This record gives sequence, C-alpha cells and structure tokens, in this order.
Amino acid sequence: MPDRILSSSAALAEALHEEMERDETIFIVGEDLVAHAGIFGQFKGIPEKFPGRIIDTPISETCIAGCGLGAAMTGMRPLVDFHFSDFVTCGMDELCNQAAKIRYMFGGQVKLPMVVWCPDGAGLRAAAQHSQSLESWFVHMPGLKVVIPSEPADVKGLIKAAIRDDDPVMFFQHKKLFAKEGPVPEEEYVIPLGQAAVKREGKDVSLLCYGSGYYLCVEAAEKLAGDGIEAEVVDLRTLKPLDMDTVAVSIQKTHRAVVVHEACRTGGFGSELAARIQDELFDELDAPVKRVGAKDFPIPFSPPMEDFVLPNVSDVLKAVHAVTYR
Amino acid sequence: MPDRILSSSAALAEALHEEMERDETIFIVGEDLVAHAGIFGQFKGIPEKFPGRIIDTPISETCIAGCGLGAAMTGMRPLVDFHFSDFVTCGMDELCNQAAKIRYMFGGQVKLPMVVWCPDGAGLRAAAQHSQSLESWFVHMPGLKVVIPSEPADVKGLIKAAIRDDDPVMFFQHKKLFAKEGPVPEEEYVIPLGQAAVKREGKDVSLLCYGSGYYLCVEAAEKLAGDGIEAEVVDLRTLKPLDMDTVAVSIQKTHRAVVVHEACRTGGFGSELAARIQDELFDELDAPVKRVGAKDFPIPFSPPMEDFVLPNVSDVLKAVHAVTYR
Amino acid sequence: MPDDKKTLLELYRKMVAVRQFETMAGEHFAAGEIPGFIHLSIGQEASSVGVCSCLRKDDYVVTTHRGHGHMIAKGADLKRMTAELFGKRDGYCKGKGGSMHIADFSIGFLGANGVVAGGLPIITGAGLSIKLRKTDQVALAFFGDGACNRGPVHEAMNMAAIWKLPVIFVVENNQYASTTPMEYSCAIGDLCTRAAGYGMPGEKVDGNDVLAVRKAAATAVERARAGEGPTLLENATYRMKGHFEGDPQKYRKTEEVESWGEKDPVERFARVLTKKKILTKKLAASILKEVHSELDEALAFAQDSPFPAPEDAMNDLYSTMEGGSHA
Amino acid sequence: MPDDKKTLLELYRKMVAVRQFETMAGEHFAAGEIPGFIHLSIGQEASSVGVCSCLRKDDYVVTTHRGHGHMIAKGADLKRMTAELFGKRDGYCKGKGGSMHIADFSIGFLGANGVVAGGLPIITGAGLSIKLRKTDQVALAFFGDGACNRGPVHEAMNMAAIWKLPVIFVVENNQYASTTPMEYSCAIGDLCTRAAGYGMPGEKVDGNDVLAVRKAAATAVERARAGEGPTLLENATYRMKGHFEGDPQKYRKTEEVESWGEKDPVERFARVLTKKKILTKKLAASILKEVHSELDEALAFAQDSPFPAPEDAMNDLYSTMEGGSHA
Ligand SMILES: Cc1ncc(C[n+]2csc(CCOP(=O)(O)OP(=O)(O)O)c2C)c(N)n1
Ligand SMILES: Cc1ncc(C[n+]2csc(CCOP(=O)(O)OP(=O)(O)O)c2C)c(N)n1
Ligand SMILES: [Mg+2]
Ligand SMILES: [Mg+2]
Repeated sequence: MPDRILSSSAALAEALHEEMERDETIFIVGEDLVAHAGIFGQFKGIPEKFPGRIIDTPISETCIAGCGLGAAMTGMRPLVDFHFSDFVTCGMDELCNQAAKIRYMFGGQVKLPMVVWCPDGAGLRAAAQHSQSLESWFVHMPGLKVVIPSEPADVKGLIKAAIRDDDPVMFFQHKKLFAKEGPVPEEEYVIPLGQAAVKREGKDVSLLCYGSGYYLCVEAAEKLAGDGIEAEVVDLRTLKPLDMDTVAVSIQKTHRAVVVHEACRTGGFGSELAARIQDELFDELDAPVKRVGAKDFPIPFSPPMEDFVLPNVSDVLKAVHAVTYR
Repeated sequence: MPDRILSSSAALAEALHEEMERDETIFIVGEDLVAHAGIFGQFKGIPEKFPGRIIDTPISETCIAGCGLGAAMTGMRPLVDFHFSDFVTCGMDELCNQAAKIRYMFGGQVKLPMVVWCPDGAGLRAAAQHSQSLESWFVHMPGLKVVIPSEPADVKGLIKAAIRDDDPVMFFQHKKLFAKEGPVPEEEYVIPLGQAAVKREGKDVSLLCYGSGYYLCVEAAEKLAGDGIEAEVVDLRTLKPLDMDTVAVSIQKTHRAVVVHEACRTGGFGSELAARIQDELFDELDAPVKRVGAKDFPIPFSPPMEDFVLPNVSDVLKAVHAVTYR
Repeated sequence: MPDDKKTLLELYRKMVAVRQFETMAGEHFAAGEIPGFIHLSIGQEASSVGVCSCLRKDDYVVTTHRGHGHMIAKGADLKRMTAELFGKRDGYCKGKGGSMHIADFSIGFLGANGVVAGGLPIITGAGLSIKLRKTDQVALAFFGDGACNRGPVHEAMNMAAIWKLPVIFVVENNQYASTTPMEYSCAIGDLCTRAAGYGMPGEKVDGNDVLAVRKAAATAVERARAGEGPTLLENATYRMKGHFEGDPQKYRKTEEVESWGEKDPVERFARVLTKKKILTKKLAASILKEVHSELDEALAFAQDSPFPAPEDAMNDLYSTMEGGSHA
Repeated sequence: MPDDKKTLLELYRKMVAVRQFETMAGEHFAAGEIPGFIHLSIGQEASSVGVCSCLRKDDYVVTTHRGHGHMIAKGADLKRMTAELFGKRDGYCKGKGGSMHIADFSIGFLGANGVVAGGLPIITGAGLSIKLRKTDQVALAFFGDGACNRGPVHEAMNMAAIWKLPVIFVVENNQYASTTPMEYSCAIGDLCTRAAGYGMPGEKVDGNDVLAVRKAAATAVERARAGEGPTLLENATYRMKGHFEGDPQKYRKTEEVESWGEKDPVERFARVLTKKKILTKKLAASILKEVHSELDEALAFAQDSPFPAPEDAMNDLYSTMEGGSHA
C-alpha cells in the first residue's frame, strides 16, 4: 500500500482518532479546542467523533496542566494542549515540580500517562511571546520525556508512542510545520521513543537535528551534495530518551558533527549534545562539534529582524564548512 | 585594614545596608521577610533600619515577580526574594516572557533594574521540591543575567553589581552556604558582572565552577596537590555575562577542563560551557571536557540517596583523573 | 470632572479615531502590509476612551493583545503606532514588538502584552512603586473576560487590595475569550462580583456607553488617587470583529453579532450628542475627515519608514553588557 | 450520617491518634531522627478528622506540607508513615518523599505537597477524571489560608465550578501563613466569601469543633456526589506549634497562643463526649494507651527499617525508559 501524502496536522488528527478509538481513557483538554478543532486544525473531526472527550477550558494554563496531571494520576490518559509553547511558563510548577517529580517522590506508587502538547517555534511574525522553542528546559528536568517530530509520518508514530507511554511526555510541534506534507503510512505503527532516524546517509559530516532544524538540514545536505560533501542527516526525534547509539555510529563514520535546532544557541539542546559527543567520542572527532541555533535574542516582530535571528540553511552550510575544512 | 570574617548571610546583609543607604529607590519584596529578617537571616537589621522598604507579601510568587518588574519599570530598583529557587516555577512567565523580553520588545524604551534573589541547592534533606539548582533555564533565556557567588566576599561584591545593574539579574545563593564564613573586605567594592576569578592557580587541569561547586573544587584541588596534580580553580561567579576570556586563558595553560556544578548534569550549565570550550578551544584540548553535576534525578529525601545523587569531591577527582590520565 | 461640550466632542473624536484606526489596520492587514496577527477593538471604543479620559499623562496603563484603542486613548502618536504595526524602524518599538507588544513610556503606557493577564502583576508593581515614591499617580490595567480566569489576576487583585494600591482593574467583558463564551468559562453572571472577595469595590458598567464608563472610571481614579485603594470595573461590551483578523468565528451566530451591532458605541454616542445638539452631521463629517487625514499621515509615515536592518535585532536587549559575552 | 456512640468515639480516637503522632514526630525530629523539616498540625485535628470522616476509601485527597493529620484521618498506615518521615526504606515512598511528599494511592491519598497550593490543580484533575469515568467518588483538597492567595487556587475553583466537578475545597484557616497573619495577606474577614465569585457555596466553620466540621463536610460531600458541584469550606482553626519545628515564632504573642490553647480541639471534644457520657476518664486513658501502643509499634518499625541504599535513588523515576539514555 503506497503511503498517503498528509500534512502534520492531518497525521496528528489521524493518530488521535485511532488512539481515542482504541482507548477510552484518552481525552484532550485545553483552550479553544472544540469550535475550530484546534488552532491549527490539529484535532479535525475529534469534536464530532468524540464529544465530551475534547474539552475546552478557561484560560488557566496552570490549572490545565495540573488538571491533566490529576487525571493521569487517577486512571485517565490526558493530552494537554498548551496552545502555544510559550505559555508553558504559566505551568512550570505543575510540569516540573509536580508532573516530573510525583512518581519519584512517591516511590513509584503511580504512573503518569500524560502528553503535554505544545506548538512551538517562530517564523510567523508572532514576536517574542509567541515564538519560542523551550525544549531544553525540559531536557534539564528529570522525570519528563521530550519528543519533537519533524515529518508527518514521525508525528503520527511518535504521538502514538507518547500517548501510550506511562510517563509525562513534552511533545513539541513547530507551528510552521503543521501544513507541511509528507508520506504517512496507512497501517498502524508506533515509533518508539528514543529512536533517532538516519534520514539521509552520508560519510562526511553528521547533521544532528530535530523539528524544524530537520528541514534546514535536508536542504543543506542537498546543497552540500552539489559541493561533493555527503552529509548524514540524523533526525533525533526524541531528545529524552536520547538515542546516543545512533548518534555515535554516525559520528564514528563521519568524525564531524553539527547540531541544528531553532532554539536559541546558548543553553540549547545543542549544548547538551555537543558536550556529550565531545565527552564520549573525543577521539572520533576531527573537528569541534558546531551548534546552529537562533541567535541569543528574543524573537523580534519585524520580518527582516526575525529572519536574521533565526537559523537558516546558510548557517548550517557555514557550520559544515567550518568542520569539514580541517 | 584586614578583612573581617563574615558569613554569606552577613555579607549579603552588609551589602544591602550599604546599597539601601546609598539609593533610596532600592527595596526588598517577598514572603516572610520582616519577622525573621529572611529565612536565612540574610536581611538582618534591614527591617529595623529601613522600615517600609522591606515588604512582606502574600504567597503569590507570580505577582511578586511581576510586581518587582512593574516597580523596576517605573523608577524603583527592587530586589525580589523568591524564598526558594524551586518556586521560580511559579513566576516563569513574569521572569522569562515579561522581564527578560520587555526592554527588547519595546525597542529599548525602558530599563529594568531588578534583582531576583533565589536561595537554591540541596543537602538539607528538603527533598525534590526545595532543593533544585535551576540556573541553566535562565542562561537559556536572552534578556536575563545570571549570577551565582560562592564565597562571602563574592556575595557582597556581586550583589552590589547586580543591584546597580540596569537589567534583570537572577541571583542564586546556595542554601548551605549562608552560614559558611570567609574574609570580606571592609571597604566599598563592587565585583563587575562577567568577571571570573582564578582562585587557585595550577597548570594541569582547569576546574571551572560556581556556587557550591566551587567548594568541591577547592577540596578536590587540595587532594590533587597531594597527588602532584596542580589544579587551577576558576570561579565563574557570573554565568551570563560569561567571562570566556579567563576560561580560555586557563585552558590554554592546562589543556584540560572539568566543569563542576550542583545542577543536574543533563542540560546543566556544564553542557553549555563544555560545548563552547570544545568549539572555541578545540585544538587546545588534550582531553574531553568533563562535566560533574548531580545525577539526573529529582533530589530524594533520605540522606543516603540525596548524598548519592549530589556531586561530591570524589566525582571531581574522578573527572580530573579521567582527563589527566591521557 | 467637567463634561462640557468640548470634552464631549473630544471623547467622540477619540472614539472615531480608535474606530478608524482599527478599520485602517484591518484593511492593511488584509492587504498583507501588517505582519503577524492583529486583534481589533472595534465595538469597544467606549471603554478605552471613557476610561482613559479620566487619566493623566503620567498615570500608568497596561493592556492586552487587543490594545490599540487603549493606546490611542492614552494619547499615543498614531504615526509611530502605525509604523510599529507595520514592523518599521520608526515604530514605537523600532519594529521589535508589533501590535501585541507596543508601548510608549513617555505617556505612561507600559505596554500591550501577548500573554493573557500578563499585565496584571506588572500594574500592581507600578502601583506599589507609586506608593513607595509617594506620588499621586494611578496605575490601570485593561484585561479581558477570559483573562479573569488566570491566576495572576487573582494574585494581583489581592495584593493591590491589601496594600491599598492606586490600581484600577478594568475588565472589558466582550463576551468571548477567543472562541469561548464568557458564560462557559465562568459560573457567575458578573465578573465584578469577584471584587468582594478581595475587599475592593466592584462595579458593572454598560461598556458601550462612554459616559457611563467615564463616570465609573472617574470614581475609581479618584478613590485610587486619594489612597483608598483599588477598584474593579467590568465594562460589558462586545467585540464586533473576530478574535483576530481572519477568525472563522464558528463559535457565534450572525444574529448575535448583528444585535450587538445595533449597540455600536460610536454611533450610540453620536446619537446622544446629536440629541444634545452638540454634534451635527456636518461636524461629524468634519471630525471624520480630520481623523482620516491624521490616519493618512500616519499611514504614509508607516509606509515610508524603512524596515529595520536585520542586524538591528542585536540592539536593545540589555542596557549594559560589559566584561563578558552573553552568547 | 450516623453520629452514634461508636462513630463519635472513633472520631475521638482518630483525633488522639493525630495529636499523638504529631507529638511523637516533634520529639523524634528534635532528637535528630527525622531529617529535613516537618510541619505539625497540632491544634487542627478537628479539621482533618472531621472532614475525612465523611470520605470513603476510594475518594481522593490532596494535602499540603502540613498533612500528617489528613493522611492519618484518611486511613494511612502509621508504620509506613513513620518510616517515611524517618527516610527509611519501608516508608510509603521508600524514603524518597519524606514528610512533605508522602502519599498512599491505595487509600486515595494523592499526596502531600511541598509547593503551597500545589495540590489544587491536581485535585481538580482528579475531579474531572471522576466525572469522565462516571464514578461517584469525590476529590478533596486541604490547603491553608496562605495558599488562598496563590493563583492556582483561583484557577482550580473556577474550573471546578464551571464543570460542576465533585471537588471539595477545604481551607484550614489557622490564622498564619508561616510568619504572615491572615489579616495581613487578605483584606476580607472570611476566605469563604470568595466562593461566591465562582458560583459555589462557601461556608465558614468552627474548625476546632469536630462535629461542626463533620456536618459541613458531609453536606459538601453529598453535594459533590450528587453531581451538584464543588464547595468551599473554611475551617477556622489555629496551629498551636510553630510553622515548622524549630520556628522562632517572633511573629505572634504568647497570649495569643495560650488563648487558642484553651480551644484545643481534642480536649474540647473530650469535654463534649464526657458531658454526653460517652467518654470516661478510664476510656480516654485506654484510648490513649491504645494509640500509644500503635505509635510505639510504628516507631519501632521505622527505627528498625533500614535506610535505602544510595543506589535506590536511581529507581522510580520513569515507568519505562527504553531505547535510549536519559542521562
Ligand atoms: C496565557 C495565555 N493563554 C492563552 C493565550 C492565547 N489567547 C490570546 S487572546 C485569548 C483570548 C483572550 O480573551 P479575553 O481575555 O476575553 O480578551 P479578548 O480577546 O476578548 O479581548 C487567548 C486564549 C495567550 N495569549 N496567553
Ligand atoms: C509556592 C510556595 N511558596 C512559598 C512556600 C514556602 N512556604 C511553605 S509553607 C508556607 C506557609 C503556608 O501557609 P498556609 O497556606 O496558611 O498553610 P499553613 O502552613 O498555615 O498550614 C510558605 C510560605 C512554598 N512551600 N511554596
Ligand atoms: Mg473577551
Ligand atoms: Mg495557615
């Protein structure tokens, strides 16, 4: 059966339909979901198909997060829609002091099957408070898992794994990728958390990426191929658990690595990954691990400035040239 | 004039007395400050000396943070006491979406002279929700500065710089260090933000640290000296701005580095610093940069487990041996 | 507070200015000249103008994502506002903020906010600052019915109440928070009843009647200036356009929208003034013309202003950054 | 709800158990056997016992940093509780939580919380879960007067009210939040008046009268089970000890503490029962003895239980962690 071409929104909706059909403890809760089936149309058909299982809330991010947690503690499997990832700032206590710690503090008495679903990223001229990529905060928080798909097929397989997982999962999708299309298998499949995908093979440099960074790398790899540089593109897909084995195999082949993400560079996930690579694979490296990320500024509103702050393909190329020059 | 021996609490109180005397726009706001002059006695004498300028609040961390910000925007110079750094989770929107961004979003129209003062760290058997070191979240947030003193003299000089700074400064002090004593100069001095201090010279390895990590390094350096290894101890003191020059000079001498902090390892500041070092000083390194931090778990309550999760001197020694072995 | 002819006409002129500004913004957004997204306050002009008519230039105001009207009513320069919405260099924020993050500190306008209820803790701090500095300013926050359900609103009201801060909380209950009707997210009829839980006065006002709004606001401002503490005003109104420009609006019926259209605050005030013989058709036309010519100027200014240079993104983050690198 | 002799004596026994547990905990904390810090509920036994007497085993409860009483009243095992306070392997949480983070899911006790008001959003979620699962359980949160000033309380009450969730909010107004008197942080006399702002019933109860508490709680529980929505109960009480063990307590006068000592809820209930001829000196002594022997057992259990191994710290974080490393 050939794969259909679906958008990420459609892939997400399809997965949710299948999962909600399968398991009636799954429900969706968040702001302004029902009337328009989610602000990105990501819950298309769900209000009609599963009335009462997609629930509009007041604007109360703190309580929404805690509400998901309380439901997860008592037999349900909530997907909490955070509207914009920027607003996780309003639920950090619930996510980091409660959800991340409760199972541990209570000595493993309880499972917390909860997905915190956050549209993130910039590029929509939405300015500083609606454009952030904050995943590295959660990577630094033991007790949470962090998943960031790029292509529609990953969205479908990973959301299923996240929903079935018994731990709290932060699930980020880039706002600009909802409409982006790609092939999505028709049959049932789950992409286990903690499995990176080598999406393009190459021997000269490893491009380690996720989310919107993946598309920058794909484009960069094309261009590099023209210059005779074969870049391997590793889509990490989940940052925690992290598939360090796949990363290591790639670097053992290429001996050069560039980490690419949209989050700002300082303290971003690229720091963690670069730090680990140089530690664990020191003798394999022929060049420093380079990090490509947004410049360390809030996202400005005006297009020329926003474009300037965000990482782009030429940043990736520059980084690759810097590491392959040696 | 010989330096007096003061605790960090006393050093902080002294600096605040001097600053509040000097500038009447400075005030302190937070929970339960007046009755006991702060839970660590850190504001000793201030309620008596400056009545009305140290203000008790209801338990409302969100509004306390925003309140400091609003006051800073309108001509005051607040020091916001966050009680325990763990509760920054309740003010993340005010700190990260507001304080960090407002000057920038508004095109530089306003200065935000605000210190967010947070006692952090573990070791008091206070368990998961009262023991965290969350500084790396703020390092990842453009618009904030991050200061973490270790010794009492640093506390005094750095809090003065933080108070006089026109940008929002996150100021962390480790709870276990309040009672720790050290020499503190009598005369007026300010330690500018962004200046690390080489507190012990050595040629074999650079120990890069801050806060409680500093004391681990000092002890480790003593021990290493016995083994004939001369460790250089660099107390970073401020993580943003970061004094990369001092770090570079040290590594150009030692060619080996270990970053030590109490925050959990994955995504901690050690990741950022290690990533930068391997990038900027790749050819100087004779070994990977090692990171010492807490194991990636919430802080457990029971002493044997808490001690196990926290980094200790032998972790530093092990890391040093790993990098000096080569 | 005098309500002489001149004052009344000035209120009217301001309402027309807000309405026309919003209309212009909607058109240029549709034309693709305004990046991002914008939230218009058409239908809520009586609230913005009525409230701000009671404020001095040195009083503080914070607003929301739907703050153009408040900013104009507080006395902002239309040229720099328009340029900011267009993302241009001569905008209030040099193009860094846009519609949702615009401010003018020279008139005490401490900013719009992209985070719902984000301004409430800030205005409480401004109120505390006024108290500490012992001036007779007041600090006022506009926010929506939806915002009322966020915790910071609760914390701010309580804090302002216990310290008797000179803060005025103005909730513009326009019946919806994005797609969510107020009755869904709140089990009580009137949001102003929450004031009692903090020990402050709360009043519901016909938010489409500029004079009623002005009267209630005047009382609240007086109270605040006199050191008697905060007030909660609920201006009952309606947003006549979508939540954002382009909103499919599946959540409300055309009849509802139309019925509120009949209560249009600008037209309504025009009728009042006409009846009082203060406004004539001719005068109305000349006011409109005046406003349009101001807006044309603003528009030309915005269109002529260059975009910021890409590297301008690196300015304005820190006031001082010495002795170290931040990146 | 029957208030027969047996029930009344059981209430009394529970109150004594809480009182003695707390006293024991205080002593062993002072002796250095309990790590960290603990917050005792001495003086608040009528609230914990009165409220929980209306709950079933499968009902949910969350509490605060001051939750020993609630947990005992909900039916917890004293042995495992004590062991947890001591940081021992056989504690409820294997020593990972301690006094401030203790839970027993087998009796619906969803946990203490080290974050003030941290339990409120959680209990709202438990309430939503009950509604979705269509059971007749209820979900109940204990919290303090100080907690009332935090935003999550506001959000939780509103959400529970609009969805008519089976949630009971019990604020134990013990007059202080750490060093801060309730009158300082709240401009109104009664916290329960805030209920009106959410459209739910609010009631103030003499929180040192176990039967009054029980009566009010029973009504609230009934309402909740009947699907009629949440209630806010304010139990007016007093903490007779410091905020935490070791608190210098500079913020309150000895006279105040002593005057509340006279209203000691345990003694008071003893007097009531004595008057009703239900309790005799002899019976009281035998109950105390029984409680003490239970506590001795619990203490021995805790003292005998080994400390966790250091490496035990690596268990219980994730339910599943495959296919990747998390560190
Ligand atoms: C904390 C937060 N949550 C959600 C949003 C998304 N959002 C923007 S406006 C809005 C509705 C606000 O409703 P209301 O407060 O009534 O103001 P109105 O739009 O009606 O003026 C929502 C949900 C946001 N910006 N911030
Ligand atoms: C969010 C948060 N802020 C502050 C604290 C510190 N703290 C612990 S208990 C407490 C006072 C709580 O008062 P109240 O809610 O009245 O409960 P009580 O202690 O009187 O039982 C404070 C301020 C905390 N644990 N969490
Ligand atoms: Mg509204
Ligand atoms: Mg209390």
